[in-house]
Amino acid sequence: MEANGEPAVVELRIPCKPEYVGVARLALLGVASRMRFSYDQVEDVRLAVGEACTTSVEWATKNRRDDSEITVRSSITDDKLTVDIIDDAGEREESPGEQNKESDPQNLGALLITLLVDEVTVTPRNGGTHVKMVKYAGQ
Amino acid sequence: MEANGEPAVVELRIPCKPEYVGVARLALLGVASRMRFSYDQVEDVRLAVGEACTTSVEWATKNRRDDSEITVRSSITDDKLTVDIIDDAGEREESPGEQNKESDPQNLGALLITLLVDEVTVTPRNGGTHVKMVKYAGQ
Amino acid sequence: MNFKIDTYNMDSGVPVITLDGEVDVYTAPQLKQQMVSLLESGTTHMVIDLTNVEYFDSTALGVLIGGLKRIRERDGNLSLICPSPRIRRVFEITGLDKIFDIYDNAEEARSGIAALR
Amino acid sequence: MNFKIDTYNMDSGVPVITLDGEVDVYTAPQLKQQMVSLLESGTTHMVIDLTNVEYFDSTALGVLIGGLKRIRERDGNLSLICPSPRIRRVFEITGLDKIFDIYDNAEEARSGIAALR
Ligand SMILES: Nc1ncnc2c1ncn2[C@@H]1O[C@H](COP(=O)(O)OP(=O)(O)O)[C@@H](O)[C@H]1O
Ligand SMILES: Nc1ncnc2c1ncn2[C@@H]1O[C@H](COP(=O)(O)OP(=O)(O)O)[C@@H](O)[C@H]1O
Repeated sequence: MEANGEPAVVELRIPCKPEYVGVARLALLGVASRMRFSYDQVEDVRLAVGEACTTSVEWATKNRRDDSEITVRSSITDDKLTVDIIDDAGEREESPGEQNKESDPQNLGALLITLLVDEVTVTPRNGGTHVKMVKYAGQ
Repeated sequence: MEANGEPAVVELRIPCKPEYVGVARLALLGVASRMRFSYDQVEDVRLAVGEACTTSVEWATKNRRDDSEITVRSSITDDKLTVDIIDDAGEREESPGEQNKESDPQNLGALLITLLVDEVTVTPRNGGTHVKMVKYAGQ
Repeated sequence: MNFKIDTYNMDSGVPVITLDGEVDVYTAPQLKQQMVSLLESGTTHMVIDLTNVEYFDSTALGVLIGGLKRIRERDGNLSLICPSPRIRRVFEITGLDKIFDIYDNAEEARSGIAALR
Repeated sequence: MNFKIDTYNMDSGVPVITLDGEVDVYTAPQLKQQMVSLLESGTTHMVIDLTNVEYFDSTALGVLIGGLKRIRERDGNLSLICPSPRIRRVFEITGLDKIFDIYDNAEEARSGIAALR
Protein backbone atom coordinates (compact mmCIF):
# COMPACT_ATOMS: atom_id res chain seq x y z
CA MET A 1 0.00 0.00 0.00
CA GLU A 2 2.54 2.57 1.13
CA ALA A 3 4.89 1.29 -1.58
CA ASN A 4 2.94 2.62 -4.55
CA GLY A 5 2.31 5.94 -2.78
CA GLU A 6 -1.29 5.23 -1.80
CA PRO A 7 -1.45 6.33 1.86
CA ALA A 8 -2.59 4.08 4.72
CA VAL A 9 -5.36 5.78 6.68
CA VAL A 10 -6.04 5.77 10.42
CA GLU A 11 -9.19 7.61 11.40
CA LEU A 12 -10.30 8.53 14.92
CA ARG A 13 -13.54 10.16 16.01
CA ILE A 14 -13.85 11.58 19.54
CA PRO A 15 -16.35 13.75 21.40
CA CYS A 16 -15.21 17.39 21.18
CA LYS A 17 -14.60 17.55 24.96
CA PRO A 18 -11.52 18.18 27.14
CA GLU A 19 -11.33 14.63 28.49
CA TYR A 20 -10.95 13.04 25.03
CA VAL A 21 -8.09 15.14 23.65
CA GLY A 22 -5.67 12.74 25.38
CA VAL A 23 -7.08 9.81 23.37
CA ALA A 24 -6.23 11.62 20.12
CA ARG A 25 -2.71 12.34 21.40
CA LEU A 26 -2.14 8.68 22.27
CA ALA A 27 -3.46 7.45 18.92
CA LEU A 28 -1.17 9.86 17.06
CA LEU A 29 1.73 8.80 19.25
CA GLY A 30 1.06 5.28 17.96
CA VAL A 31 0.83 6.39 14.35
CA ALA A 32 3.95 8.57 14.45
CA SER A 33 6.00 5.94 16.35
CA ARG A 34 5.48 3.53 13.46
CA MET A 35 6.98 6.00 10.97
CA ARG A 36 10.58 7.05 10.32
CA PHE A 37 10.35 9.96 12.74
CA SER A 38 12.93 10.81 15.38
CA TYR A 39 11.88 10.84 19.02
CA ASP A 40 11.55 14.65 18.88
CA GLN A 41 9.48 14.53 15.69
CA VAL A 42 7.06 12.04 17.27
CA GLU A 43 6.70 14.48 20.19
CA ASP A 44 6.10 17.34 17.75
CA VAL A 45 3.23 15.46 16.10
CA ARG A 46 1.68 14.51 19.44
CA LEU A 47 1.82 18.11 20.66
CA ALA A 48 0.58 19.66 17.38
CA VAL A 49 -2.41 17.32 17.15
CA GLY A 50 -3.16 17.90 20.84
CA GLU A 51 -3.15 21.66 20.26
CA ALA A 52 -5.44 21.43 17.23
CA CYS A 53 -7.96 19.30 19.15
CA THR A 54 -7.73 21.63 22.16
CA THR A 55 -8.63 24.60 19.95
CA SER A 56 -11.65 22.67 18.63
CA VAL A 57 -12.72 21.90 22.21
CA GLU A 58 -12.41 25.55 23.21
CA TRP A 59 -14.57 26.70 20.29
CA ALA A 60 -17.16 24.02 21.05
CA THR A 61 -17.36 25.44 24.58
CA LYS A 62 -17.63 29.06 23.39
CA ASN A 63 -20.22 28.14 20.77
CA ARG A 64 -22.08 25.84 23.18
CA ARG A 65 -21.85 22.90 20.79
CA ASP A 66 -22.20 20.14 23.34
CA ASP A 67 -22.70 17.36 20.83
CA SER A 68 -19.87 18.19 18.47
CA GLU A 69 -17.16 15.73 17.51
CA ILE A 70 -13.63 15.82 16.20
CA THR A 71 -12.42 13.55 13.40
CA VAL A 72 -8.66 13.05 13.26
CA ARG A 73 -7.61 11.42 10.01
CA SER A 74 -3.95 10.38 9.57
CA SER A 75 -2.76 9.61 6.05
CA ILE A 76 0.54 7.78 6.14
CA THR A 77 3.10 7.26 3.39
CA ASP A 78 6.77 6.32 3.73
CA ASP A 79 8.02 9.87 4.08
CA LYS A 80 5.00 11.99 4.94
CA LEU A 81 2.31 12.15 7.60
CA THR A 82 -0.78 14.23 6.84
CA VAL A 83 -3.24 14.79 9.68
CA ASP A 84 -6.69 16.30 9.07
CA ILE A 85 -8.46 17.55 12.19
CA ILE A 86 -12.09 18.30 11.39
CA ASP A 87 -14.68 19.58 13.86
CA ASP A 88 -18.32 20.64 13.76
CA ALA A 89 -17.86 22.98 16.71
CA GLY A 90 -19.30 26.06 14.98
CA GLU A 91 -17.62 29.08 13.42
CA ARG A 92 -14.48 30.55 14.97
CA GLU A 93 -15.71 34.12 15.34
CA GLU A 94 -13.78 36.18 17.82
CA SER A 95 -15.91 38.72 19.70
CA PRO A 96 -14.17 42.13 19.25
CA GLY A 97 -13.30 42.60 22.95
CA GLU A 98 -11.40 39.37 23.02
CA GLN A 99 -9.00 39.98 20.19
CA ASN A 100 -5.29 40.55 20.75
CA LYS A 101 -5.19 38.81 24.08
CA GLU A 102 -1.69 37.55 23.78
CA SER A 103 -1.85 34.93 26.50
CA ASP A 104 -5.01 33.43 25.01
CA PRO A 105 -4.06 29.75 24.88
CA GLN A 106 -5.47 29.55 21.35
CA ASN A 107 -2.86 31.95 20.08
CA LEU A 108 -0.16 29.99 21.85
CA GLY A 109 -1.71 26.82 20.41
CA ALA A 110 -1.62 28.18 16.87
CA LEU A 111 1.96 29.34 17.40
CA LEU A 112 2.98 25.88 18.63
CA ILE A 113 1.37 24.11 15.67
CA THR A 114 3.17 26.41 13.22
CA LEU A 115 6.49 25.69 14.91
CA LEU A 116 6.02 21.92 15.23
CA VAL A 117 4.85 20.76 11.79
CA ASP A 118 6.07 21.51 8.27
CA GLU A 119 2.78 22.74 6.79
CA VAL A 120 -0.52 23.83 8.31
CA THR A 121 -3.70 25.21 6.77
CA VAL A 122 -6.91 26.18 8.57
CA THR A 123 -10.11 26.20 6.51
CA PRO A 124 -13.61 27.03 7.75
CA ARG A 125 -16.11 24.39 6.71
CA ASN A 126 -19.85 24.16 7.06
CA GLY A 127 -20.46 24.52 10.82
CA GLY A 128 -16.87 23.94 11.84
CA THR A 129 -13.20 24.00 10.95
CA HIS A 130 -10.74 21.80 9.05
CA VAL A 131 -7.08 21.95 10.09
CA LYS A 132 -4.62 20.12 7.84
CA MET A 133 -1.05 19.56 8.95
CA VAL A 134 1.85 17.83 7.23
CA LYS A 135 5.05 16.49 8.77
CA TYR A 136 7.82 15.00 6.64
CA ALA A 137 9.79 12.02 7.97
CA GLY A 138 13.46 11.34 7.51
CA GLN A 139 14.64 14.92 7.51
CA MET B 1 -23.91 13.01 28.19
CA GLU B 2 -22.66 10.20 30.38
CA ALA B 3 -24.95 11.47 33.14
CA ASN B 4 -28.24 10.48 31.50
CA GLY B 5 -26.82 7.13 30.43
CA GLU B 6 -26.25 8.01 26.77
CA PRO B 7 -22.74 6.68 26.06
CA ALA B 8 -19.90 8.82 24.70
CA VAL B 9 -18.44 7.20 21.60
CA VAL B 10 -14.81 7.02 20.46
CA GLU B 11 -14.36 5.37 17.08
CA LEU B 12 -11.09 4.30 15.49
CA ARG B 13 -10.54 2.87 12.04
CA ILE B 14 -7.18 1.24 11.17
CA PRO B 15 -5.82 -0.88 8.32
CA CYS B 16 -6.15 -4.57 9.24
CA LYS B 17 -2.35 -5.02 9.37
CA PRO B 18 0.12 -6.03 12.10
CA GLU B 19 1.76 -2.60 12.35
CA TYR B 20 -1.50 -0.82 13.26
CA VAL B 21 -2.68 -3.02 16.13
CA GLY B 22 -0.50 -0.93 18.47
CA VAL B 23 -2.44 2.21 17.51
CA ALA B 24 -5.69 0.56 18.65
CA ARG B 25 -4.05 -0.50 21.93
CA LEU B 26 -2.84 3.04 22.62
CA ALA B 27 -6.22 4.59 21.82
CA LEU B 28 -7.96 2.13 24.17
CA LEU B 29 -5.35 2.83 26.83
CA GLY B 30 -6.44 6.47 26.55
CA VAL B 31 -10.13 5.62 26.72
CA ALA B 32 -9.81 3.21 29.66
CA SER B 33 -7.49 5.54 31.61
CA ARG B 34 -10.23 8.17 31.63
CA MET B 35 -12.69 5.77 33.27
CA ARG B 36 -12.97 4.50 36.84
CA PHE B 37 -10.82 1.44 36.11
CA SER B 38 -7.97 0.23 38.28
CA TYR B 39 -4.50 0.02 36.78
CA ASP B 40 -4.97 -3.72 36.21
CA GLN B 41 -8.36 -3.23 34.57
CA VAL B 42 -6.91 -0.68 32.14
CA GLU B 43 -4.25 -3.27 31.25
CA ASP B 44 -6.96 -5.90 30.77
CA VAL B 45 -8.80 -3.70 28.27
CA ARG B 46 -5.62 -2.87 26.38
CA LEU B 47 -4.67 -6.54 26.12
CA ALA B 48 -8.17 -7.78 25.21
CA VAL B 49 -8.60 -5.20 22.44
CA GLY B 50 -5.08 -5.95 21.17
CA GLU B 51 -5.94 -9.67 21.01
CA ALA B 52 -9.20 -9.06 19.15
CA CYS B 53 -7.45 -6.88 16.55
CA THR B 54 -4.62 -9.42 16.23
CA THR B 55 -7.12 -12.15 15.44
CA SER B 56 -8.65 -9.92 12.74
CA VAL B 57 -5.18 -9.31 11.28
CA GLU B 58 -4.43 -13.04 11.22
CA TRP B 59 -7.67 -13.81 9.38
CA ALA B 60 -7.02 -11.00 6.90
CA THR B 61 -3.66 -12.63 6.16
CA LYS B 62 -5.14 -16.14 5.79
CA ASN B 63 -8.00 -14.84 3.64
CA ARG B 64 -5.65 -12.57 1.64
CA ARG B 65 -7.76 -9.51 2.37
CA ASP B 66 -5.07 -6.90 1.87
CA ASP B 67 -7.41 -3.92 1.88
CA SER B 68 -9.46 -4.83 4.92
CA GLU B 69 -9.91 -2.51 7.87
CA ILE B 70 -10.78 -2.77 11.55
CA THR B 71 -13.24 -0.43 13.24
CA VAL B 72 -12.87 -0.21 17.02
CA ARG B 73 -15.84 1.54 18.60
CA SER B 74 -15.75 2.33 22.33
CA SER B 75 -19.02 3.25 24.01
CA ILE B 76 -18.39 4.80 27.38
CA THR B 77 -20.75 5.32 30.30
CA ASP B 78 -19.90 5.95 33.94
CA ASP B 79 -19.66 2.32 34.91
CA LYS B 80 -19.36 0.37 31.67
CA LEU B 81 -17.06 0.23 28.66
CA THR B 82 -18.35 -1.56 25.55
CA VAL B 83 -15.88 -2.12 22.72
CA ASP B 84 -17.03 -3.31 19.29
CA ILE B 85 -14.25 -4.64 17.05
CA ILE B 86 -15.54 -5.04 13.51
CA ASP B 87 -13.51 -6.28 10.56
CA ASP B 88 -14.14 -7.05 6.89
CA ALA B 89 -11.33 -9.63 6.82
CA GLY B 90 -13.46 -12.45 5.41
CA GLU B 91 -15.02 -15.47 7.07
CA ARG B 92 -13.23 -17.30 9.87
CA GLU B 93 -13.27 -20.78 8.39
CA GLU B 94 -10.72 -23.16 9.85
CA SER B 95 -9.33 -25.63 7.31
CA PRO B 96 -9.84 -29.13 8.83
CA GLY B 97 -6.11 -29.94 9.21
CA GLU B 98 -5.54 -26.87 11.28
CA GLN B 99 -8.12 -27.46 13.99
CA ASN B 100 -7.17 -28.35 17.55
CA LYS B 101 -3.74 -26.81 17.36
CA GLU B 102 -3.52 -25.79 20.95
CA SER B 103 -0.64 -23.38 20.62
CA ASP B 104 -2.36 -21.56 17.79
CA PRO B 105 -2.10 -17.94 18.98
CA GLN B 106 -5.73 -17.40 18.04
CA ASN B 107 -6.85 -19.91 20.64
CA LEU B 108 -4.62 -18.28 23.21
CA GLY B 109 -6.00 -14.91 22.09
CA ALA B 110 -9.60 -16.03 22.53
CA LEU B 111 -8.71 -17.49 25.93
CA LEU B 112 -7.12 -14.22 27.02
CA ILE B 113 -10.10 -12.13 25.91
CA THR B 114 -12.49 -14.38 27.86
CA LEU B 115 -10.34 -14.04 30.98
CA LEU B 116 -9.81 -10.28 30.71
CA VAL B 117 -13.27 -8.81 30.07
CA ASP B 118 -16.66 -9.41 31.68
CA GLU B 119 -18.61 -10.29 28.53
CA VAL B 120 -17.60 -11.22 25.01
CA THR B 121 -19.61 -12.24 21.96
CA VAL B 122 -18.30 -13.10 18.49
CA THR B 123 -20.72 -12.73 15.58
CA PRO B 124 -19.99 -13.35 11.91
CA ARG B 125 -21.14 -10.49 9.74
CA ASN B 126 -21.22 -10.00 6.01
CA GLY B 127 -17.59 -10.56 4.89
CA GLY B 128 -16.12 -10.32 8.34
CA THR B 129 -16.53 -10.59 12.10
CA HIS B 130 -17.95 -8.49 14.92
CA VAL B 131 -16.49 -8.97 18.40
CA LYS B 132 -18.27 -7.18 21.24
CA MET B 133 -16.70 -6.98 24.67
CA VAL B 134 -17.92 -5.37 27.87
CA LYS B 135 -15.91 -4.37 30.94
CA TYR B 136 -17.56 -2.95 34.06
CA ALA B 137 -15.77 -0.24 36.03
CA GLY B 138 -15.71 0.21 39.78
CA GLN B 139 -15.81 -3.45 40.69
CA MET C 1 -6.63 9.68 34.78
CA ASN C 2 -2.95 10.46 34.50
CA PHE C 3 -2.72 13.68 36.55
CA LYS C 4 -1.89 14.63 40.15
CA ILE C 5 -1.47 17.95 41.89
CA ASP C 6 -0.07 18.65 45.37
CA THR C 7 1.14 21.63 47.34
CA TYR C 8 3.79 21.88 50.06
CA ASN C 9 5.73 24.75 51.64
CA MET C 10 9.49 25.22 51.45
CA ASP C 11 11.29 25.89 54.77
CA SER C 12 11.15 29.58 53.82
CA GLY C 13 7.34 29.31 53.57
CA VAL C 14 7.23 29.67 49.78
CA PRO C 15 4.50 27.36 48.44
CA VAL C 16 5.42 24.77 45.82
CA ILE C 17 2.76 23.24 43.55
CA THR C 18 3.94 19.85 42.25
CA LEU C 19 2.35 18.49 39.09
CA ASP C 20 2.45 14.91 37.90
CA GLY C 21 1.43 13.49 34.50
CA GLU C 22 -0.44 15.30 31.73
CA VAL C 23 -1.26 18.98 32.15
CA ASP C 24 -3.63 19.81 29.32
CA VAL C 25 -7.03 21.33 28.48
CA TYR C 26 -8.65 18.73 30.76
CA THR C 27 -6.42 19.03 33.81
CA ALA C 28 -5.02 22.61 33.61
CA PRO C 29 -8.17 24.04 35.30
CA GLN C 30 -7.09 22.24 38.49
CA LEU C 31 -3.73 24.02 38.31
CA LYS C 32 -5.47 27.36 37.77
CA GLN C 33 -7.75 26.78 40.77
CA GLN C 34 -4.81 25.91 43.01
CA MET C 35 -2.86 28.99 41.88
CA VAL C 36 -5.88 31.24 42.42
CA SER C 37 -6.43 29.97 45.95
CA LEU C 38 -2.75 30.53 46.83
CA LEU C 39 -2.97 34.07 45.37
CA GLU C 40 -6.13 34.72 47.38
CA SER C 41 -4.32 33.66 50.55
CA GLY C 42 -1.81 36.47 49.86
CA THR C 43 1.19 34.60 48.44
CA THR C 44 3.82 36.76 46.76
CA HIS C 45 6.17 33.96 45.68
CA MET C 46 5.18 30.65 44.22
CA VAL C 47 7.01 27.69 42.67
CA ILE C 48 5.53 25.23 40.17
CA ASP C 49 7.42 21.94 40.06
CA LEU C 50 7.15 20.29 36.63
CA THR C 51 9.69 17.51 37.34
CA ASN C 52 7.14 14.72 36.89
CA VAL C 53 5.15 16.31 34.10
CA GLU C 54 5.11 14.35 30.87
CA TYR C 55 2.85 16.54 28.78
CA PHE C 56 2.32 20.31 28.95
CA ASP C 57 0.14 22.10 26.43
CA SER C 58 -0.79 25.69 25.54
CA THR C 59 -3.69 25.69 28.02
CA ALA C 60 -1.22 24.96 30.81
CA LEU C 61 1.17 27.65 29.52
CA GLY C 62 -1.77 30.09 29.50
CA VAL C 63 -2.50 29.33 33.17
CA LEU C 64 1.15 29.97 34.10
CA ILE C 65 1.20 33.26 32.15
CA GLY C 66 -1.99 34.45 33.85
CA GLY C 67 -0.57 33.52 37.27
CA LEU C 68 2.75 35.22 36.56
CA LYS C 69 0.94 38.41 35.57
CA ARG C 70 -1.14 38.49 38.76
CA ILE C 71 1.78 37.69 41.06
CA ARG C 72 3.96 40.35 39.41
CA GLU C 73 1.22 42.93 40.06
CA ARG C 74 2.05 42.49 43.74
CA ASP C 75 5.81 42.54 43.06
CA GLY C 76 6.11 38.84 43.60
CA ASN C 77 7.43 36.16 41.30
CA LEU C 78 6.61 32.73 39.98
CA SER C 79 9.44 30.23 39.49
CA LEU C 80 9.41 26.91 37.69
CA ILE C 81 11.33 23.69 38.34
CA CYS C 82 11.71 21.92 35.03
CA PRO C 83 14.60 19.49 34.52
CA SER C 84 12.93 17.63 31.61
CA PRO C 85 14.32 18.75 28.23
CA ARG C 86 11.10 17.66 26.52
CA ILE C 87 8.90 19.95 28.65
CA ARG C 88 11.46 22.75 28.68
CA ARG C 89 11.37 22.67 24.88
CA VAL C 90 7.73 23.83 24.93
CA PHE C 91 8.84 26.94 26.83
CA GLU C 92 11.84 27.48 24.57
CA ILE C 93 10.07 27.30 21.21
CA THR C 94 7.37 29.74 22.41
CA GLY C 95 9.98 32.10 23.87
CA LEU C 96 8.40 31.74 27.32
CA ASP C 97 11.69 30.53 28.82
CA LYS C 98 12.67 34.21 28.81
CA ILE C 99 9.75 35.39 30.94
CA PHE C 100 9.87 32.61 33.57
CA ASP C 101 12.69 31.81 36.00
CA ILE C 102 13.28 28.13 35.30
CA TYR C 103 15.38 25.97 37.61
CA ASP C 104 16.60 22.37 37.39
CA ASN C 105 15.69 21.34 40.95
CA ALA C 106 14.18 22.51 44.23
CA GLU C 107 17.56 23.45 45.72
CA GLU C 108 18.38 25.84 42.87
CA ALA C 109 14.87 27.32 43.04
CA ARG C 110 15.32 27.91 46.79
CA SER C 111 18.60 29.82 46.40
CA GLY C 112 17.30 31.68 43.35
CA ILE C 113 14.27 32.94 45.26
CA ALA C 114 16.33 33.81 48.36
CA ALA C 115 18.63 35.95 46.17
CA LEU C 116 15.63 37.86 44.74
CA ARG C 117 14.04 38.74 48.04
CA MET D 1 8.95 1.55 16.56
CA ASN D 2 9.02 0.52 20.17
CA PHE D 3 10.83 -2.85 19.93
CA LYS D 4 14.43 -4.08 20.24
CA ILE D 5 15.94 -7.55 20.21
CA ASP D 6 19.51 -8.58 21.10
CA THR D 7 21.37 -11.79 21.86
CA TYR D 8 24.37 -12.43 24.12
CA ASN D 9 25.95 -15.54 25.64
CA MET D 10 26.17 -16.26 29.36
CA ASP D 11 29.62 -17.31 30.67
CA SER D 12 28.38 -20.89 30.39
CA GLY D 13 27.70 -20.34 26.68
CA VAL D 14 23.90 -20.41 27.02
CA PRO D 15 22.43 -17.81 24.65
CA VAL D 16 20.14 -15.12 26.06
CA ILE D 17 17.70 -13.24 23.83
CA THR D 18 16.82 -9.89 25.39
CA LEU D 19 13.61 -8.20 24.32
CA ASP D 20 12.70 -4.56 24.79
CA GLY D 21 9.33 -2.85 24.30
CA GLU D 22 6.23 -4.30 22.68
CA VAL D 23 6.26 -7.94 21.56
CA ASP D 24 3.10 -8.38 19.51
CA VAL D 25 1.75 -9.58 16.15
CA TYR D 26 4.00 -7.02 14.43
CA THR D 27 7.29 -7.72 16.24
CA ALA D 28 6.97 -11.36 17.41
CA PRO D 29 8.15 -12.65 13.98
CA GLN D 30 11.58 -11.17 14.77
CA LEU D 31 11.67 -13.18 18.00
CA LYS D 32 10.67 -16.33 16.12
CA GLN D 33 13.40 -15.78 13.53
CA GLN D 34 16.04 -15.29 16.23
CA MET D 35 14.93 -18.43 18.08
CA VAL D 36 14.91 -20.47 14.87
CA SER D 37 18.44 -19.41 13.96
CA LEU D 38 19.71 -20.32 17.46
CA LEU D 39 17.96 -23.70 17.19
CA GLU D 40 19.52 -24.27 13.75
CA SER D 41 22.95 -23.56 15.22
CA GLY D 42 22.35 -26.50 17.60
CA THR D 43 21.47 -24.75 20.86
CA THR D 44 19.96 -26.99 23.53
CA HIS D 45 19.39 -24.32 26.19
CA MET D 46 18.08 -20.85 25.64
CA VAL D 47 17.01 -17.95 27.85
CA ILE D 48 14.54 -15.20 26.87
CA ASP D 49 14.91 -12.07 28.97
CA LEU D 50 11.60 -10.19 29.26
CA THR D 51 12.83 -7.68 31.86
CA ASN D 52 12.30 -4.67 29.58
CA VAL D 53 9.17 -5.91 27.84
CA GLU D 54 6.12 -3.72 28.35
CA TYR D 55 3.61 -5.59 26.22
CA PHE D 56 3.43 -9.31 25.42
CA ASP D 57 0.52 -10.76 23.46
CA SER D 58 -0.73 -14.20 22.42
CA THR D 59 1.36 -14.15 19.23
CA ALA D 60 4.48 -13.79 21.37
CA LEU D 61 3.27 -16.56 23.72
CA GLY D 62 2.73 -18.78 20.65
CA VAL D 63 6.32 -18.22 19.54
CA LEU D 64 7.64 -19.18 22.99
CA ILE D 65 5.46 -22.31 23.07
CA GLY D 66 6.67 -23.39 19.61
CA GLY D 67 10.29 -22.81 20.63
CA LEU D 68 9.86 -24.71 23.89
CA LYS D 69 8.42 -27.66 22.02
CA ARG D 70 11.31 -27.80 19.56
CA ILE D 71 14.01 -27.37 22.20
CA ARG D 72 12.45 -30.08 24.40
CA GLU D 73 12.56 -32.49 21.43
CA ARG D 74 16.33 -32.36 21.81
CA ASP D 75 16.10 -32.64 25.61
CA GLY D 76 16.97 -29.00 26.07
CA ASN D 77 15.05 -26.30 27.86
CA LEU D 78 13.90 -22.73 27.46
CA SER D 79 13.96 -20.43 30.50
CA LEU D 80 12.43 -17.01 30.92
CA ILE D 81 13.55 -14.01 32.96
CA CYS D 82 10.45 -12.04 33.85
CA PRO D 83 10.47 -9.81 36.94
CA SER D 84 7.55 -7.63 35.78
CA PRO D 85 4.28 -8.61 37.50
CA ARG D 86 2.29 -7.16 34.60
CA ILE D 87 3.94 -9.42 32.00
CA ARG D 88 4.07 -12.40 34.37
CA ARG D 89 0.31 -12.05 34.75
CA VAL D 90 -0.18 -12.96 31.07
CA PHE D 91 1.61 -16.27 31.73
CA GLU D 92 -0.31 -16.86 34.94
CA ILE D 93 -3.83 -16.32 33.61
CA THR D 94 -3.14 -18.62 30.64
CA GLY D 95 -1.57 -21.26 32.88
CA LEU D 96 1.69 -21.04 30.91
CA ASP D 97 3.65 -20.18 34.06
CA LYS D 98 3.46 -23.91 34.78
CA ILE D 99 5.14 -25.01 31.55
CA PHE D 100 7.97 -22.42 31.52
CA ASP D 101 10.78 -22.02 34.04
CA ILE D 102 10.42 -18.36 34.95
CA TYR D 103 13.15 -16.52 36.89
CA ASP D 104 13.34 -13.03 38.36
CA ASN D 105 16.83 -12.17 37.10
CA ALA D 106 19.81 -13.46 35.09
CA GLU D 107 21.62 -14.73 38.21
CA GLU D 108 18.72 -16.99 39.21
CA ALA D 109 18.34 -18.21 35.61
CA ARG D 110 22.06 -19.09 35.54
CA SER D 111 21.93 -21.20 38.71
CA GLY D 112 18.61 -22.76 37.67
CA ILE D 113 20.04 -23.90 34.34
CA ALA D 114 23.27 -25.15 35.93
CA ALA D 115 21.24 -27.30 38.34
CA LEU D 116 19.30 -28.86 35.43
CA ARG D 117 22.27 -29.82 33.37
N1 LIG E 1 3.73 33.92 23.95
C1 LIG E 1 3.96 34.88 24.87
N2 LIG E 1 5.24 35.26 25.11
C2 LIG E 1 5.49 36.22 26.02
N3 LIG E 1 4.52 36.84 26.76
C3 LIG E 1 3.25 36.49 26.57
C4 LIG E 1 2.90 35.50 25.64
N4 LIG E 1 1.55 35.35 25.68
C5 LIG E 1 1.11 36.22 26.59
N5 LIG E 1 2.12 36.91 27.16
C6 LIG E 1 2.01 37.93 28.21
O1 LIG E 1 1.36 37.39 29.35
C7 LIG E 1 0.59 38.41 29.99
C8 LIG E 1 -0.81 37.94 30.39
O2 LIG E 1 -1.79 38.33 29.44
P1 LIG E 1 -3.38 38.39 29.72
O3 LIG E 1 -4.04 37.93 28.48
O4 LIG E 1 -3.77 39.76 30.15
O5 LIG E 1 -3.61 37.34 30.91
P2 LIG E 1 -5.03 36.77 31.44
O6 LIG E 1 -5.80 36.31 30.20
O7 LIG E 1 -4.70 35.61 32.34
O8 LIG E 1 -5.70 37.93 32.12
C9 LIG E 1 0.54 39.60 29.04
O9 LIG E 1 1.30 40.64 29.59
C10 LIG E 1 1.17 39.09 27.75
O10 LIG E 1 1.97 40.07 27.16
N1 LIG F 1 -2.44 -22.60 26.55
C1 LIG F 1 -1.59 -23.63 26.60
N2 LIG F 1 -1.24 -24.15 27.81
C2 LIG F 1 -0.38 -25.16 27.88
N3 LIG F 1 0.20 -25.76 26.80
C3 LIG F 1 -0.10 -25.29 25.59
C4 LIG F 1 -0.99 -24.21 25.41
N4 LIG F 1 -1.10 -23.98 24.08
C5 LIG F 1 -0.30 -24.84 23.48
N5 LIG F 1 0.31 -25.65 24.35
C6 LIG F 1 1.26 -26.73 24.06
O1 LIG F 1 2.36 -26.24 23.28
C7 LIG F 1 2.82 -27.25 22.37
C8 LIG F 1 3.08 -26.70 20.99
O2 LIG F 1 1.98 -26.94 20.10
P1 LIG F 1 2.06 -26.90 18.51
O3 LIG F 1 0.78 -26.30 18.05
O4 LIG F 1 2.33 -28.26 17.96
O5 LIG F 1 3.30 -25.91 18.18
P2 LIG F 1 3.69 -25.29 16.74
O6 LIG F 1 2.45 -24.64 16.15
O7 LIG F 1 4.73 -24.23 17.02
O8 LIG F 1 4.21 -26.42 15.92
C9 LIG F 1 1.76 -28.36 22.39
O9 LIG F 1 2.31 -29.47 23.01
C10 LIG F 1 0.59 -27.81 23.21
O10 LIG F 1 0.02 -28.79 24.02
